[in-house]
Amino acid sequence: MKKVVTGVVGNDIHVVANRLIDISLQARGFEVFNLGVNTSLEEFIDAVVETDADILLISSLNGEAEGWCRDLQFLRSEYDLKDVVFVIGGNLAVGEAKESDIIPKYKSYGFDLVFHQVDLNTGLDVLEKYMSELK
Amino acid sequence: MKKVVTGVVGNDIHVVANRLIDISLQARGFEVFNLGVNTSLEEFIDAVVETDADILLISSLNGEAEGWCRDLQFLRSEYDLKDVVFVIGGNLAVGEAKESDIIPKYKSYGFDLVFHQVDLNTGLDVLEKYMSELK
Amino acid sequence: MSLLQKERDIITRNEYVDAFDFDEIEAFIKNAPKELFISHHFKKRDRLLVQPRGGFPTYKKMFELYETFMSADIDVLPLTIDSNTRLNDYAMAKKMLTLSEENEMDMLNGYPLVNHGYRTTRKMVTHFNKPVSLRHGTPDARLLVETALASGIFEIEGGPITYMLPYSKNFPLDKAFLYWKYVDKVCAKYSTLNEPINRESFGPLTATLVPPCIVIVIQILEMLLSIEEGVKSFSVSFSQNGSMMQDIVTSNVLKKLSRYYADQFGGEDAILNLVYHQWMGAFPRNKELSDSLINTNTVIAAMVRADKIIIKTRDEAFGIPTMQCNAQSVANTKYTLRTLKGLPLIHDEEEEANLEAEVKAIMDAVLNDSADTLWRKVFNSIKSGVIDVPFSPHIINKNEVITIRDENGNIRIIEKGQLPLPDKCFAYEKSKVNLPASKTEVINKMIHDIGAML
Amino acid sequence: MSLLQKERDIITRNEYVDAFDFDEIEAFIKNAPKELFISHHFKKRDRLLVQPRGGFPTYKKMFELYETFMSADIDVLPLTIDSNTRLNDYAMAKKMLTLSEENEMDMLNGYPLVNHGYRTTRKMVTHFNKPVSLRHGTPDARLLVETALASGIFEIEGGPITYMLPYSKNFPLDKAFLYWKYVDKVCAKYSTLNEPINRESFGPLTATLVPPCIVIVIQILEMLLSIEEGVKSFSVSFSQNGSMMQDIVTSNVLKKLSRYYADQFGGEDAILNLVYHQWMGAFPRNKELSDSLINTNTVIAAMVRADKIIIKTRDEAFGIPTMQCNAQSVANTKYTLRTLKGLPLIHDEEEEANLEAEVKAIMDAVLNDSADTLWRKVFNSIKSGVIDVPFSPHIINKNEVITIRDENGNIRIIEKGQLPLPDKCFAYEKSKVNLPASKTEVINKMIHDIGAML
Ligand code: B12
Ligand code: B12
Repeated sequence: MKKVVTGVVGNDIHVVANRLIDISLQARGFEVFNLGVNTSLEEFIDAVVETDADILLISSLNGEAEGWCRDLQFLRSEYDLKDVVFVIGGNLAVGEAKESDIIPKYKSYGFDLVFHQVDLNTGLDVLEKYMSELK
Repeated sequence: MKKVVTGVVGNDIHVVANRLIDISLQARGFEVFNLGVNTSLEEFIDAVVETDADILLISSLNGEAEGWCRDLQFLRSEYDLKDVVFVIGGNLAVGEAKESDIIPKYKSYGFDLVFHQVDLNTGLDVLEKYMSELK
Repeated sequence: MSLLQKERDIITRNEYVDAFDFDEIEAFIKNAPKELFISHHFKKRDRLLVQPRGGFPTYKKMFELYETFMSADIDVLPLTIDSNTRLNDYAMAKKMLTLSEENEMDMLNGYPLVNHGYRTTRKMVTHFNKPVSLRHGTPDARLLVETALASGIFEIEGGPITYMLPYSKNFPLDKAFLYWKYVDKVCAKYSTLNEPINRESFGPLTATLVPPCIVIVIQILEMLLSIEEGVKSFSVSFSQNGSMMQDIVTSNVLKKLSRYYADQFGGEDAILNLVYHQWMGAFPRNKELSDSLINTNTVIAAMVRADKIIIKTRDEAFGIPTMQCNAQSVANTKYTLRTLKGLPLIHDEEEEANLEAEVKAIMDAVLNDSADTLWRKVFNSIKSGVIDVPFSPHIINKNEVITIRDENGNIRIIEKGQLPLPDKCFAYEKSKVNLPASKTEVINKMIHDIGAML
Repeated sequence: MSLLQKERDIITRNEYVDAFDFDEIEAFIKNAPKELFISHHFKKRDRLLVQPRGGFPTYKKMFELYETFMSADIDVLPLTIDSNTRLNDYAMAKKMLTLSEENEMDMLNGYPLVNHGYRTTRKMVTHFNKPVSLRHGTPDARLLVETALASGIFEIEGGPITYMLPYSKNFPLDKAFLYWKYVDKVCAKYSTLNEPINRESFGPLTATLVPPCIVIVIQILEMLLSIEEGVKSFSVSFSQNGSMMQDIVTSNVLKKLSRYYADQFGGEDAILNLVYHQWMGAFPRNKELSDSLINTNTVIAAMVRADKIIIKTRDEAFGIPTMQCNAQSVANTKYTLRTLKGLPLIHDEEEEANLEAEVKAIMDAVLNDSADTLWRKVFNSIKSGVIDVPFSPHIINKNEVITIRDENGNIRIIEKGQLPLPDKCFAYEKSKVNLPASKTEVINKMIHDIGAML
């Protein structure tokens, strides 16, 4: 059973998607550690280390993710988390933005999969496919 | 007192503007001969000749004026109506159209003043100015 | 050969028309899919049907328009006829159609159905397999309606009053009654073959300060004239008044009294439907505001529990709408109807009682006219001003009734002309408004009220 | 020096803030033009006031936004605060403000008012001379509100419940009550100088299937807490439920009971206003449909006779709206309100009786709690689940109440958790829905119902 740490990053309290993600991941057979809303990047990394998770799945809805995720690359190497899959999804910019601008930016911050304004189930399908291809 | 023949050209039965035009022209001191809606170009010309009018003021609202006014140039010369001022206004094309396309077209048909989607009073102000400059 | 059939043969023989094959047409209607009959859809009454307006001169553009509508999940396709065909000027229609085809530029404000003919048009109608509604404004619609029915268009709008008084200057009114009798007869005849052909009256009239009592009386009379000829499915209609309450009151009274009079006049088995027209007066010259107006009307249509709504577009003030704009309007309307839930049922006892009394008084006057047939009674009533439509361009219309809006947007009668309104009702109407002192003030108020949505 | 003033001195001394000059601020408020006070505009009650949402990080862009709004004839300007300031993270707000200023790119979802300070912000507020409303979502809003009032912002939204349960994960609830007591005290104090400062509660809460009884109870309680501190002008609010009837019923009961409880608790002289929020849940990812939804909400706001409407934009599903889009929304709303006339007054006796009974039962339970002060009673009630907000992210919230929609779009309670609903009321709620058989089906229905407007 794959382990997923999830939650909403930064000073963001949009919880509805977070609840649905929890339900969907469980329904897909993942073991879920849900940190809820308003979670800092450090808290996420701590939880990944502690639970020995396979996936870190971050949500951001209020547009402010960028300010919170710029240090991921650094933390990722510091904690030697090469094998953990890093995923982010939700609404990843203030104002209306294009996927083509958003995806490369967040990939450069160290995310493996980036879903800007992508429906949850579509995103989780991609994630599962990605995980099965890793093996 | 200047005489005006007015009405709505062609198979067009939009009458509301026609009633207002009648009222406004009278209020501005014109003597008005209102032929009402659904009037052919020939009927207009006949009325102009009969009343010895100074102005022929045609309305068209339903978009089909063009099909009815192409022969004005011909009638104008045939009846020798050089001194009559020919005016048309309303909604002068089927579908949305630009003044810059409409005005030259109707001028080429023989109209002196062309008002596409112009408010009645604005148009009548221009007409009065035009009349006073003619003298 | 029956007299009617003889007349039909004459009517359908015309230099602009290919010969009608009546046997083939009858067989076609008999076997036509139920989907084409709006009466079939009305029976289910599971939702408010959405119908736009729309007609382009060429077959090609008309076909494209229908394709665009289909992608917006439309309920009823419109076929709007051009102005020349409406006034039986097939020569002008033909000339302008040719110019439109040659220059890829629209020289007509609708589809010249007679010139296109039923053989061509039927292909389009059956291809899309949706009910099509004929929208015109034709005093003498005999040939047009024959062509429509033969094309598979099974809803026919109009009537001798509603397609005369707003749509013509001097077409003889008595003839209009006889010609529409013909239309009703043919519709009734075809109604026995398959699902009924639906007839619809045009409640908006001139769309310019027409008071509800006049609208309702005319709706009921056209319904009775159709029922008299055997029509079994009929839609009464009205358009936004400018006061939500007046819309609700109009709907309640119209529903109640049309059923009442239908039952009185042998139409117990007729199915009656209610159609709501979005604002039919002058639209704002701002497309965003027009969208707002359109949506407000959708909400009201749902509140008055109409069976069908006929919609406008954001291009209304500018000209015949583009296809995309028209389809967008359909999609917006369907969205609002899908998400709008929990509508209250509303009544206003006082207003409804007053309106009902007005309608009944006018109806009494019409029905008590000394003429021997219903259509002659109606004819006399229009001539004498017992029925009087504000802003009608028609010479026979009395044009004595004057209306303005009260502060809640309700249209109120301040000059009753020859309308046989009970004193109590007229006093009620006048009590609602501050009567302007001078004629000029009345005119200014009227101009202001015509522009209520600008 | 009073205790309050001592606290104020401490609160306003902060590394991100320039020293407060309280004397100068008092003089400014005393002499401020009445135009700036929304309470002054409410008094006239001559129209429904229109207020959008909006906040940009930089002063420059904020100023431009206001300019754009002014051209749309706005009634109330919003000042929406960014997420970091809301959670007192001024360091992050400062960092992101600097980045936004340097890169001409918005890194914050609102205006970081504390970092900008009152001296700067007041220039903008007085320049436009329109009432400004502070929109945030801040459990500890003491410094923020001091800054707002000193800037000339005389309407303060929020409260210890409505700005906690939807807006925070683990901010201590007892502290929130004390901090909002501070806010109310300061507002009450300034209210004696000129027109009253208006306080407004945030009825939408999580905007996710919150039943009206919970909304109303929380509205009344925050009103009472403010009145207790001397606030004289207060707005209760709610957002579109998804059923027009439920909106009307909510409005009727909320108006009636807020007045009732205010009078009971020494607030006879308090002026109460009703605010309606356009749909606060997930918007469709289609701008045309969003326009339709927005307009439908405007119609409903007028029908429920709100005093102010807070509007959305067609960009809602996409991100912080552009200025033009936001101003267009204001213009559309004002158009609809201007042309929409003749609104019926609607009641539903049965629904209103039921809702009133629910609210009174919960209010009784809160007021009968054994604690000595009102805020402690409320605190205990939240902890025990007597007040329970669906989808609250806050750890103290019970999260036991489960709601779904009935077929008319009404939100109904199917699991009451610890809510002290009378049996009759709970039976009524459940009688309206077909209870899904399994937990999975309930979840699927909930997901479907959250997306009611998609
Ligand atoms: C009310 C109305 C009707 C009523 C008319 C009742 C009547 N008998 O008068 C009814 C419902 C019957 C009707 C029927 C039709 N209508 Co109509 N109607 C309208 C509507 C909604 C308002 C017109 C109105 O009364 N405005 C109020 C008056 C006061 O304003 P106005 O007419 O615009 O006139 C102003 C100016 O144009 C100006 N003006 C007019 N003449 C002149 C002359 C001069 C010299 C000057 C300076 C100014 C001037 O002064 C007026 C005041 O400012 C308009 C759309 C709109 N504007 O919102 C469509 C509209 C005019 N109709 C239209 C059409 C096509 C028709 C129909 C053919 C049906 C159809 N296909 O949709 C039939 C016409 C049949 C026929 N034989 O002509 C189209 C015209 C299309 C185009 N130009 O591309 C319009 C624009 C709607 C649309 N977008 O499709 N209509
Ligand atoms: C409800 C709501 C609120 C509620 C939240 C209640 C709560 N505690 O949850 C309230 C009213 C409290 C609120 C507050 C605020 N909100 Co808000 N809110 C919304 C709204 C209307 C709906 C969100 C929602 O619940 N949707 C339903 C869920 C199921 O969908 P979702 O969140 O979109 O998630 C879906 C996808 O994104 C995806 N997804 C999410 N995460 C992930 C992860 C992965 C890996 C994948 C594959 C997919 C995925 O799955 C979900 C299902 O498909 C949205 C606008 C909208 N979408 O219509 C704004 C919105 C998200 N809010 C916004 C903002 C800015 C705020 C505020 C800052 C106030 C403000 N300035 O307007 C505050 C936030 C304060 C804070 N500290 O964060 C902005 C964000 C702006 C931006 N990105 O540019 C939005 C977009 C509105 C707007 N256009 O301005 N909000």
